[in-house]
Amino acid sequence: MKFLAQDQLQAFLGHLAGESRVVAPVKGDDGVVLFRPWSPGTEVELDVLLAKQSAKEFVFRQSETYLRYGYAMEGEAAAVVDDSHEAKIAIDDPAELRAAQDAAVTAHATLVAEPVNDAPAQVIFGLRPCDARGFVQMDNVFGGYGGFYFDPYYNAKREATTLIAVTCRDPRSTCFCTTVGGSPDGTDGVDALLTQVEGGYTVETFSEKGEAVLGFSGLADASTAQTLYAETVKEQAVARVDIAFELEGVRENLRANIEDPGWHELAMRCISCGTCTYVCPNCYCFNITDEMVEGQGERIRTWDNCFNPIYTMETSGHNPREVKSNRFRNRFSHKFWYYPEKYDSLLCSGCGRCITHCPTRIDIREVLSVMGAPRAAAAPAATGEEA
Amino acid sequence: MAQATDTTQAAGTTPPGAEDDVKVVGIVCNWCSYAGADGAGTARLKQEFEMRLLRVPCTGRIDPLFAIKAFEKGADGVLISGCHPGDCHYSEGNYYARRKFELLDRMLPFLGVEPDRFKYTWVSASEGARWQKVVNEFVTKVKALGPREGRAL
Amino acid sequence: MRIGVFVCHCGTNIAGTVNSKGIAARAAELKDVVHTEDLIYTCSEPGQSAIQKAIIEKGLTRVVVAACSPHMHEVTFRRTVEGAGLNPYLFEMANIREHCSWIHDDYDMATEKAYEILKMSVAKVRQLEALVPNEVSVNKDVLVIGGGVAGIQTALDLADAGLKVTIVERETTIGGTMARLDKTFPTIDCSACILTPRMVDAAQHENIEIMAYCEVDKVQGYVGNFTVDIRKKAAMVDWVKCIGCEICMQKCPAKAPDVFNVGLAETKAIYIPFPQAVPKRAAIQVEHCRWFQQGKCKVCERVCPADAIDYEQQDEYVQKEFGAIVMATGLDVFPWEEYYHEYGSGNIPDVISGLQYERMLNASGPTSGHVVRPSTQGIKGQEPEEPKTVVFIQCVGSRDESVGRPYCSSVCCMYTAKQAILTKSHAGMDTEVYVFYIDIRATGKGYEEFVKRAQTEFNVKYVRGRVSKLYEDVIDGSRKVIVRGVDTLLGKQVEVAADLVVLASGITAADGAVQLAQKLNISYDEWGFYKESHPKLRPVETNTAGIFLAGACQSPKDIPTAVAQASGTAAKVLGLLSRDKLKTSPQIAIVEQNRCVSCWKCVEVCPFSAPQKQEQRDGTFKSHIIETVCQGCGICVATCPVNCITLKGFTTDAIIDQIEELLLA
Amino acid sequence: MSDRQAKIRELAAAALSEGRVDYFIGWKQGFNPSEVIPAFVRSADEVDELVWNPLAHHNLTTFLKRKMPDPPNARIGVCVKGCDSRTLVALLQEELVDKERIYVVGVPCDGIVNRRRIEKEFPDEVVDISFAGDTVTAVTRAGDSMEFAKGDLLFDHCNTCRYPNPFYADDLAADPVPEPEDRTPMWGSIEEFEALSPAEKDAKLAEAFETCIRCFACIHACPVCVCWDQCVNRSRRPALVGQRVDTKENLMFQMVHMFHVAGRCPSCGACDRACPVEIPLYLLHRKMNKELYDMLGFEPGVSLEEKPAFQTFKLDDPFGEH
Repeated sequence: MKFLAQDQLQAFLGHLAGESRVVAPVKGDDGVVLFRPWSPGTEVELDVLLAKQSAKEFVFRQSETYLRYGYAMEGEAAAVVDDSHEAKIAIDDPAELRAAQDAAVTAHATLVAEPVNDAPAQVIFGLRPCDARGFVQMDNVFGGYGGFYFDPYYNAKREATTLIAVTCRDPRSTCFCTTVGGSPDGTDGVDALLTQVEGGYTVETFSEKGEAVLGFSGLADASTAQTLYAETVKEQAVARVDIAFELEGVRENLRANIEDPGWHELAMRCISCGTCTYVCPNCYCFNITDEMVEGQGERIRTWDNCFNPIYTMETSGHNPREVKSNRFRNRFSHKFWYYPEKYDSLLCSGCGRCITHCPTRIDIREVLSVMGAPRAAAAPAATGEEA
Repeated sequence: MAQATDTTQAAGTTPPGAEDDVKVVGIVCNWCSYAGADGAGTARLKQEFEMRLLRVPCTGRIDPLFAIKAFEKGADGVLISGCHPGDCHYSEGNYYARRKFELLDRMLPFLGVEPDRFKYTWVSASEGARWQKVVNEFVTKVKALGPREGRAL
Repeated sequence: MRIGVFVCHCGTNIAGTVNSKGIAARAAELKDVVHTEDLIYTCSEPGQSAIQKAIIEKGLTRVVVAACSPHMHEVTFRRTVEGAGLNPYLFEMANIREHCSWIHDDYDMATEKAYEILKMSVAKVRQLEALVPNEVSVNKDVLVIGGGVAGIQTALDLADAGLKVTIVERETTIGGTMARLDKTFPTIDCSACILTPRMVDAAQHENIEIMAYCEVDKVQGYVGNFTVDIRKKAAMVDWVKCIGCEICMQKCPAKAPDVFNVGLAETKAIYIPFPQAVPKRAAIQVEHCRWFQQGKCKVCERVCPADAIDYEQQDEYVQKEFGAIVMATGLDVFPWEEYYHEYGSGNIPDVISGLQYERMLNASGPTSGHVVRPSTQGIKGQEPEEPKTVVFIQCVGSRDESVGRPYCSSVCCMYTAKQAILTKSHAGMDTEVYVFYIDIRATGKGYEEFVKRAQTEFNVKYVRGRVSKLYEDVIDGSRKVIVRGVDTLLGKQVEVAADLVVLASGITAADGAVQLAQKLNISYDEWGFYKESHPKLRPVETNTAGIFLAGACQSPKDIPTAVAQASGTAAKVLGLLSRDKLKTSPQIAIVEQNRCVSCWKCVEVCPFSAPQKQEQRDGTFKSHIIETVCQGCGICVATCPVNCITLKGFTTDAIIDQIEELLLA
Repeated sequence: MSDRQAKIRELAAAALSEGRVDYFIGWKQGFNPSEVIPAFVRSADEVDELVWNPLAHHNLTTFLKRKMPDPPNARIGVCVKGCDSRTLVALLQEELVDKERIYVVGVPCDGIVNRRRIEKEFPDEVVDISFAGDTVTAVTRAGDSMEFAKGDLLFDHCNTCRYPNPFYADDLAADPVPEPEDRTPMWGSIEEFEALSPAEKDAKLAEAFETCIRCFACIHACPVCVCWDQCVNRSRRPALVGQRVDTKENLMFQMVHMFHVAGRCPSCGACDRACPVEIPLYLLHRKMNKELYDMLGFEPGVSLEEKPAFQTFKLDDPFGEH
């Protein structure tokens, strides 16, 4: 175990910045802490436990151009002539006309498409174990798990990314990582873990990427005292995180309660915005759009979310989840039922951001302790056209 | 009129690609201002080069967001012109427009767009000379401000 | 999508400043453009057939013509592409003449701009969709606003052709300005002798209804289907009973200024403007009536044999439906008193306007046709004096920037010549007659000869020059008006001591013309004359379909021109109403109902009440726009927050694409 | 305060037990005891969860707008503060809410506390906020506590509030609080921004909107923003707003919201409070209302009779060339 003195932190980041882009939690003028590209001299904010947004954005971009294309007109188009015209505009036979037309116009649009996939090496510093675990859970979706789809865009960035996490010395009341199998000092997906101790941080590594950071000369070997201190910090942290609900049986219960009117009750104060999914470290739904002007275009992948009223809108105009409570139900069922069934892993790392950022403080723990538990025989759901 | 002839001196003298090369969008109603611009053309009233006109039936058709969109996409100036109040071909369109564009006119500076980059005015079909004056004065002001590279809006 | 681009040279109008050939060639690189061509005169027969040829042979599905203003030739080219089997609304025009070649000198810059304008049009044409016009049924009745000679002529032509016509006249009688004239040039035949029979014809015509002493209050609807509210002004006389016997007028003790005689004489509070009035009905000028002002009198009520007086009468409103409206609101005389202080501002009694002199010359006028000096009128025991020296001053309120009237009133030269001649015949050949003029405009048939006669046969002295000052002075005991001016031909000051000075006061738009135009949504120029749709090609139409122009309401005209135009207008109206159904523009708004959120903003803002709340199968209500009522202004489109209303031909996407195309780096 | 809370519970209980409403919307304590969140009560015996205190910032009229009621034809009881009532009035003006189906309890208000101002004072999490007179005491999880003067914590629109009593209510939860004699609006904190140069303003906006995540919280939390699933911000036809998430498009996205609520938005600040990345949306809407007032002397949502500013006009509107 290594030790990084507090006064070496900037130098350490500077070292990392030598090889790659460094992303770290930084407090803006408005006092909002967000993961932002770090530049030397920038203060890193590690006291505020969770940055407003997860670090997801730096691997699974909110808006990513992954294809540029252009149309060019080729062939004989222009018939630039002078003013003399004898008009003979009588071609009766359609076939003959068609032929005449094709003969006359060889002009055609040719499409040139070029994929875009920039994946510079980057270090995400100062994220929390739950954030790191979020990536691991999301990896299943894009990483070809069980022979499913392998996404070159996500993976290129994922592979080029080193995650240096910091132990949650002081978890919040909204933290519930331990409930979903994580921990304030969790190492899932973590390449290197810093733990705050007297005068600095202990540094542990868990992967080659992690070891790479040990190249920094300012690192000392951690003293026994420091090591022990770190252990205590971790134990205390784990102790401070409450078990929010009984995970056992949640999947089955969700299935059983699918038509339960309780979903309507819980969804009442939901305003169906996308905040919870966008701050979530592993909500991964996306949308694809073309943006084109005068034959030049980009194909863009942007985050989408299951609370978007037209999330499941079909071209026919039919929307199977037009009702707000259905969309509401989807998010939790997906994280704790559908997803686990397909990938044998939860889609929640217990960071609690969805709770603290929800405009009406909808609480995933409440939802799961109610709908994830056995319910009295499901009464017919209050049918409503609300969406 | 006097002013019009003054500003005419400068009209169309900027070489293309000069650093004060600006893009100005004009959205005008079909019945008054577009016809007024036609009148100016017929009378060969020389005008600043940068104005590009978009024809709509009525200023009432113009969503303030068109102007904002234009700025967002890099326009350096936006001019809206229609029939004088009371003369709207559809009787009321320019009254609604007047409110919308007055608000826009007051909001744009708050959004970081210099006041001289936006103007809404009235030019009738018979006011070719006025059209020339409006265009030349407006474009000249926008040129003085220069292009708005790197602006969010 | 196969777009064809055609770039016009318009001779040198465009090609002189813009490289038409060049931008036609460049246009080939634009997406979907499969054919480009430059043409010397695109609107010419060869030009149009070139377009049709290309459409057919190259299977074009969209056409852009870069040429003049769409106001000039959009209709032309729509027909052209339709002729080749393409929907006329899959066509777009790029205005590179009025908006480019004519307003720039720099060849390269103008060419660059023209290409950008063209690109914007191509961007728009990509967004266009095939549109099919609607048909609406047509009301065949016609409203003529104004009962002057032009209105009467139009009305009679239309009525003779079998259409029902309503003439709305704001005075108590039709006849207009012409009814006040004595003789007409160049024939010197009696104005009344020509006009009054026509007035009677109109009154007696089975297809004509004359609504005198009425005003148009409100106009709604659209071509073929106008709804007009008409205000019948209270005459305080029941016109059904009134027989026009004039007894009330003779007995009425209250004097009132005689508007018909331009204040040269006085009439009574209850009056009939002139003996040949049509309809011949009396009306009370409330502001001069003793009963209304002092609450006693009622003489007219007592003497009226028909018991027609009704002091309680109120304005009435009637609503009528028309298919077309003809504006024939005529003219007013320029109020020279307000502007020409150097001419005494109307305080010199012996300085009068042309129209006043016209009344003076008229046998049924205030002086029974005797030419007199107003300053000598109404003096006890003294006959009014006949002027020995009469001076006419031209262009008073015409061709005079200093009073904001740069235009020529077009009739003054001629009526002055006429009045000069009549002066000799009324006051004797020995009368000295001078005419101060700038130029003589005698362009009509027999006009020049007429002026020559005045100069030679009648020895009227024409002095070329402006009169700088008029003032009264006493010369050897007799009161004169000193006319001081300059003879620009001799280049010296001239002064004439005149007994009477007649100002050829110019023509201005009728009082209230602008307010009326605003009720009908037609455009007018800065002097209040109504604007024709096109100065050469559509001289009697306005920009508002179904509303036409006749006579001096459009611009100053003499009688022959006004009457000729009135008949032309009648022909246009007949052309319009010869159809039972009218095609209306398909460029209107339509609601995509599955996106409508029922916020009803469109219903709130539409000036024509085209959007309606329409019940859906599920019992909810969504906005629905009535096609034939929608005028295509797009106010609702700009107001609809979800943008679920589309204005065909001017879609939001089309506008945005044009903006983006233009701003494309 | 507690008397208002008691009265709210009493009125809610009555409405529910008499079957006048299907459910009643008020405020209740959140999972974190220092937070107050919207409460939906369906029976009289649940009314005790309803609370009233200066943390009740949510504008509950949002839950009346299109697509929110569940079931859609539900008869709803709702609590409104003075500012909330203005958005309700705006909704009623346009018949976007059925007057017949709502029961409104007005809560005279003496200012709402901006919790974010407290949180900014601690790195640690605030778990309790208590009120004693004008003193506000905040306690963190670690047990640190700090006292504030309530006046320092109020929302900007509370500091400048001219209408503390509801405009529209069927019943009041307390006697009206004293209202200022002078109803001339005050515009609070926008002058500072107004003073910046165009470039500076643009830079500030860029900085703020760079962080926007287009989550639609501002739009969905807005009581007068009713398009919901059809919002043109989601639309690709017309494509008024690009789907690319970048500063420019994010700003455009917000412009759509702003201009679509222009003349109907009384700047209640719901959008600002809902924004997870704390973009100062309130600033924009406040400025818009200032200009509307200067233009037309118009204040949204203060009279049921008046029309929203942009759905009407006057021939002699006192601006523009003539």
